[in-house]
Amino acid sequence: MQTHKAKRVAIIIELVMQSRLTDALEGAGVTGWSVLPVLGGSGRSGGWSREGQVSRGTGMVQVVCVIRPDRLDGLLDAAFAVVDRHIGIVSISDCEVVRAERF
Amino acid sequence: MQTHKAKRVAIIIELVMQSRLTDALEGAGVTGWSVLPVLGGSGRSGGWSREGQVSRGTGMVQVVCVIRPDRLDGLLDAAFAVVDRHIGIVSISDCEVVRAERF
Amino acid sequence: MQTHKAKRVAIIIELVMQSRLTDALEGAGVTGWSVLPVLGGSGRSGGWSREGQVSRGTGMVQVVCVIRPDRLDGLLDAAFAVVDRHIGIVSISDCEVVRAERF
Amino acid sequence: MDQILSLAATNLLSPIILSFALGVAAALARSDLNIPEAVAKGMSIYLLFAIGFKGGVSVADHGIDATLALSLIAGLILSAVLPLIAFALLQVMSGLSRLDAAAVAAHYGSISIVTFVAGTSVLESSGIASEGYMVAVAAAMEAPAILSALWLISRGGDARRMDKDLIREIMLNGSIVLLVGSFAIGWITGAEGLAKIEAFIVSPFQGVLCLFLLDMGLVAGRGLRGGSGVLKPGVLAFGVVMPLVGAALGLGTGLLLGLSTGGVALFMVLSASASYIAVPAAMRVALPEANPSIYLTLSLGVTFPFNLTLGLPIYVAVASALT
Amino acid sequence: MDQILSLAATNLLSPIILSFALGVAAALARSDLNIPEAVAKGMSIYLLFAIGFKGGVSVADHGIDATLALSLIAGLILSAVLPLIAFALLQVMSGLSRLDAAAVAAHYGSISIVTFVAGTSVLESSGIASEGYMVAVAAAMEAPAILSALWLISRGGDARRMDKDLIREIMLNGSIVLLVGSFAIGWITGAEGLAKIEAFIVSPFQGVLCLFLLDMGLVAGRGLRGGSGVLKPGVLAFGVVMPLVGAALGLGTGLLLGLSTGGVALFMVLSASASYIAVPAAMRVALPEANPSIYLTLSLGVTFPFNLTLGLPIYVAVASALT
Amino acid sequence: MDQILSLAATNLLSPIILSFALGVAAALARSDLNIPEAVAKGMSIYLLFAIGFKGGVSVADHGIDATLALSLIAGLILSAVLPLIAFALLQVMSGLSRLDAAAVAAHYGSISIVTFVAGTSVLESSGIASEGYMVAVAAAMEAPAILSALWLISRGGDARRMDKDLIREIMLNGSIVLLVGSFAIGWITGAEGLAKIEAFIVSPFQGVLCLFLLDMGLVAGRGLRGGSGVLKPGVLAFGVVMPLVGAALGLGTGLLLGLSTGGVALFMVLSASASYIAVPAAMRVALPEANPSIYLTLSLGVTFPFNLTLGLPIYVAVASALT
Ligand SMILES: Nc1ncnc2c1ncn2[C@@H]1O[C@H](COP(=O)(O)O)[C@@H](O)[C@H]1O
Ligand SMILES: Nc1ncnc2c1ncn2[C@@H]1O[C@H](COP(=O)(O)O)[C@@H](O)[C@H]1O
Ligand SMILES: Nc1ncnc2c1ncn2[C@@H]1O[C@H](COP(=O)(O)O)[C@@H](O)[C@H]1O
Ligand code: NA
Ligand code: NA
Ligand code: NA
Repeated sequence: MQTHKAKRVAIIIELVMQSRLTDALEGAGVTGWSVLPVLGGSGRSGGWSREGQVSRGTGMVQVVCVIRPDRLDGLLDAAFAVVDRHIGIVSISDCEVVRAERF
Repeated sequence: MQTHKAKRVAIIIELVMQSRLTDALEGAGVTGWSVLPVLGGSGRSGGWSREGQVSRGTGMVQVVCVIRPDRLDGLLDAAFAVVDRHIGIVSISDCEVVRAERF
Repeated sequence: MQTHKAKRVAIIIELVMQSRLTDALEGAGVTGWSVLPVLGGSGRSGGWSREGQVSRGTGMVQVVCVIRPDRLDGLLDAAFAVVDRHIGIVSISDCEVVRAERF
Repeated sequence: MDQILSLAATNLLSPIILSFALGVAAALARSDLNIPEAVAKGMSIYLLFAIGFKGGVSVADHGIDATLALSLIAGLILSAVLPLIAFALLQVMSGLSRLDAAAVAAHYGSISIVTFVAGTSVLESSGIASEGYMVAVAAAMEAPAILSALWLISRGGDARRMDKDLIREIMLNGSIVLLVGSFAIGWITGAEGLAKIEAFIVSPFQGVLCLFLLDMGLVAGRGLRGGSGVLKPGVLAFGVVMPLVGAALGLGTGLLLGLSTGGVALFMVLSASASYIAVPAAMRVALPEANPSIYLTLSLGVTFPFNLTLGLPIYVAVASALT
Repeated sequence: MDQILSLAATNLLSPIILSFALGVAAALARSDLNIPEAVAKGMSIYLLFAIGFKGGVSVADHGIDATLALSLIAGLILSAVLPLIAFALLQVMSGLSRLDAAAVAAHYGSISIVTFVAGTSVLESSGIASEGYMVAVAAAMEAPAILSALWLISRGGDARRMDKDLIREIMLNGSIVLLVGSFAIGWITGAEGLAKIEAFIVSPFQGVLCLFLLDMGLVAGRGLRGGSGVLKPGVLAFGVVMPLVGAALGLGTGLLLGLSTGGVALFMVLSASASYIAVPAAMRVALPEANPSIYLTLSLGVTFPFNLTLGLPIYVAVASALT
Repeated sequence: MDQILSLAATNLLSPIILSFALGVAAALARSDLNIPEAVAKGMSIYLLFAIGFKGGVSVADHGIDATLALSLIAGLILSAVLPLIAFALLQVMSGLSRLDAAAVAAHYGSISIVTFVAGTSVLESSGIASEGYMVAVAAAMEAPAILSALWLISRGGDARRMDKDLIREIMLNGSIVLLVGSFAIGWITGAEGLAKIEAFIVSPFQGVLCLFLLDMGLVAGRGLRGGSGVLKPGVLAFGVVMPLVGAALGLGTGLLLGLSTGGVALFMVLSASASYIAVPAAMRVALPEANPSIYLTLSLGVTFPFNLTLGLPIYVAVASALT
């Protein structure tokens, strides 16, 4: 099956920032993304967990975008304008997609 | 630690298609997969979100399979027979696994 | 944007083992990880699903760590001490991260 | 007319309708008010269980009506026929493609159980009795419309295999099974069974319905905000005209069957209402190319609120006048 | 015998058993009916809180029985001893490996709180009183069986470290803490406290139990569908014989302690029932190689339905006959 | 003093406080007892809906008090002023950075609706009436404090843009919308509306509050376990002193307005309580550099339990003595 090279960007970010991030992505012309739940984790700012979380609703989510390699820089710039001062992690990996018209 | 090359296929697909997809995977001899929830997203067919979704139950899920590289084509063929006319995205990336007997 | 090479380790493991795994990771000096829910799946030990699961609470989760490449072996050793006798899958892939100070 | 207006006023100012309106308003104002999916699903399970159980108990109490079987058959036929009418109407009124029109048509042949529940609650507050087995009729009307719609498509040359899995999924979808199952349990255990769980399924019912409709309002409002762009005037008009057409057919059927005032009204409600749970799921499997925004926004954003606010009092008043 | 049959009939036709049956049937027919995990967990928290609280209030009302402490100790011993019997029985009746047999045995020493709740509800509808502190006995019987099972394994040469974490997890698992905690709250606040929350924990109780058993039926049915392959006839038989053996021991204990009819019946119910929440979780940590399909299917798919339908009336009738 | 002690004793031994204590104890003992997030959110929606609705009904019953508008304005001002006092106090008592101090201050200007609910429930069991519109005052006091805190920061040279999105999020956050909306529904439908849903929103209220406080206890306990390290003695002391300062201001305001005993007590409760839902979310957006462990642990782990156990009886007793 024919595949096309792509980049997969995974951004773990606070729930309160989700709509700001996806708005920024849309502003940068990114049209495809998915949001996955995150149950808990640990990082420089300490650990947290949805269960037994001090304040419900301040959890984190993972926003995943699969994009054409040439759009990566635009996406990262847009994303960083939003997430810069916030906790979380941005990772990028290579992948291939099958239906190129899909993204 | 000794690792083995593998492929990680991530298929985001509508919930209503999940059992059809995993049945097809099983039919193609794929024995290992996991299903992860997806909270919302956006694509060619517009945006959606589990919260405030017009119809509960028509959300999406992500089916992840880690397989031996030589099984990739069989998996993709089986998956595409199911997802072809449906919305979603299929991405493939390289990975390594530690317990080869596990998959 | 400047990026740094990293490894992304994804460990699917039973919920009951989660805290033991993350304790072991912390013991091995891994400070960043996230836990994602898994809804169901299939493997050598058969299929399972959170819905209609025989016993609630014995589902699985996915623990994801993005780490510096040189820390990979330490992480894998620590993780395997915990997951060795348990069901699940460990996969490793290459990625890049943007804020190196973050992990 | 006076009766309709006064019924409409009472209805519009009831806690359940106001809760729905609150939800719509909150969604349109983009508030983050939001009922967790699991809780919303839990409430719908509660409502289905309660309404089915009470229907069964009422059949146990009043005995089987001679018209029970006839009503079920009439329901099956109505559900199968309504999509054909809806499809014809859509081809006249809207510029929708055959595929989209068929998908929309399927929704209007099937039913909305929450509209049914709201209907019984309007009847109750007006002190009008109805046949307990109307719950079973509701269950019977859930599925046939889907088959009709698929037949419409295949007639257009675009054959769709109804695979075995899909048929099972449609026939045994959760709400049908729960409704029929709890109806059977109510029937078997009767008044004695009801006495045991009355404090759970009767007393708090209206209150749960309020919160449930708050959620429906949120969902409908968000659907309207996102999907309003896809609804051209012709399609929009269909969302108000079709329930009235359906209600007229339901009225005729109810009168023919010789049902009580409440039974006739509920037949109208069922025929007028459009599905937004079972049918959309089936359409995503069988007609994935049909645009969900159209049928969901129409069914949940237009027809559901119309029935809830204006439709119900009209149907009840008309049924009262003609029986 | 007559009494057993009539009790069994009443029991089988109660809304709660029929709800369970509906769930099993829906699952076997592969309906997608499904109660969200969060809602099911919410209901189990409700049931535990209510049953614990009411137990505590009843102790506050009737005062501490001289046999309270003895009953607790008896419960602890029973829970520790039952796995040994179960293990021996399994080695005779089934071809299970030592590991699997020990894991299964742990389940039968521990208890199922829902079976206990259903038991109290059968007692109530038969108008039979019981000691309020039986709730505390239930909590006491949750954990010891796990230790016995691990001891059985280590005796076989396969030493298992009971790490501190696991012991804490077992002793402080959510259901024990909630049961004991709400028991204490009920005891402290007494009838006055009950009056404040009666409309929440007493009146709707039976109804919530129906929905909860519907979910249990769904889960048991799905377990049976998936796991029935692993149960050989000998293992299956064990799932019915062991509860009777357990009940006999519970009967002896209850009579020895001089409990009331209800207390004896509940001791039988506890001994007869098998865990499917706390023990499986502990087994996944301590004996990951044991096959969960075996112990879960057996406990939830065989023993739980058996106790719920036939077991409960038998235990109540026998207890009534002998006290 | 005697009255305070006896009120405190009654309060401390009520099911709701004991449930909270159970939750804290379970969390500190690291039990895995845990209420699903969706269920906890469902309960909080229930509580907000019920308290808002009942407030609206009471306004419909007793008519609009001349002081309604004044109370709302007073609430707005109090909420805007309290953070300034809190900020000053923090700079004297604690070594917190300006940023952290401002974030903490925002929490103490805003309110905790659960503390308010617990307060009404203490009033009820003491048979003290209060103005129904205090619910609306509670809603009015949710947001202004956030603006004050951001102003404090920007005054320090670190300008923060309050983007339009954030203002909308704050003003239309779910709990404000639900509280105000259900208040309006209660007002419109009045006693007649209440009669329809009384069995849902009145009778089981105390029981739901117990389970909700159990969850709050679990969350507070876990917060204390994780976040206790960050609270230096000065900060800790602030968590107990500030509610008393707030209550004093609330007392003055209530007396000035000429409210009833219950109204004055509730004004004290609102001023004394600290937010842990709306404000933290706003702080994460607007002041992401402020440490959430500090403000969450302080608000939920220190001030909330203090108000719940000792604060409420003190405020009620003082209000009773002075009105
Ligand atoms: N290296 C990492 N791997 C996976 N998840 C991470 C990592 N670092 C941070 N996270 C996630 O991001 C959250 C905030 O991280 P931080 O900004 O480092 O406090 C953590 O609680 C984790 O959920
Ligand atoms: N490029 C992408 N990256 C991540 N998720 C995507 C992407 N494209 C589509 N999706 C997901 O798949 C769903 C359907 O996409 P589509 O078929 O493009 O309408 C979207 O709502 C997203 O959840
Ligand atoms: N190859 C795989 N790809 C994705 N998930 C897997 C794979 N193998 C196992 N899993 C997950 O791990 C669980 C246990 O696997 P196993 O240890 O093979 O029984 C499965 O139920 C899946 O959720
Ligand atoms: Na219809
Ligand atoms: Na037992
Ligand atoms: Na305050």
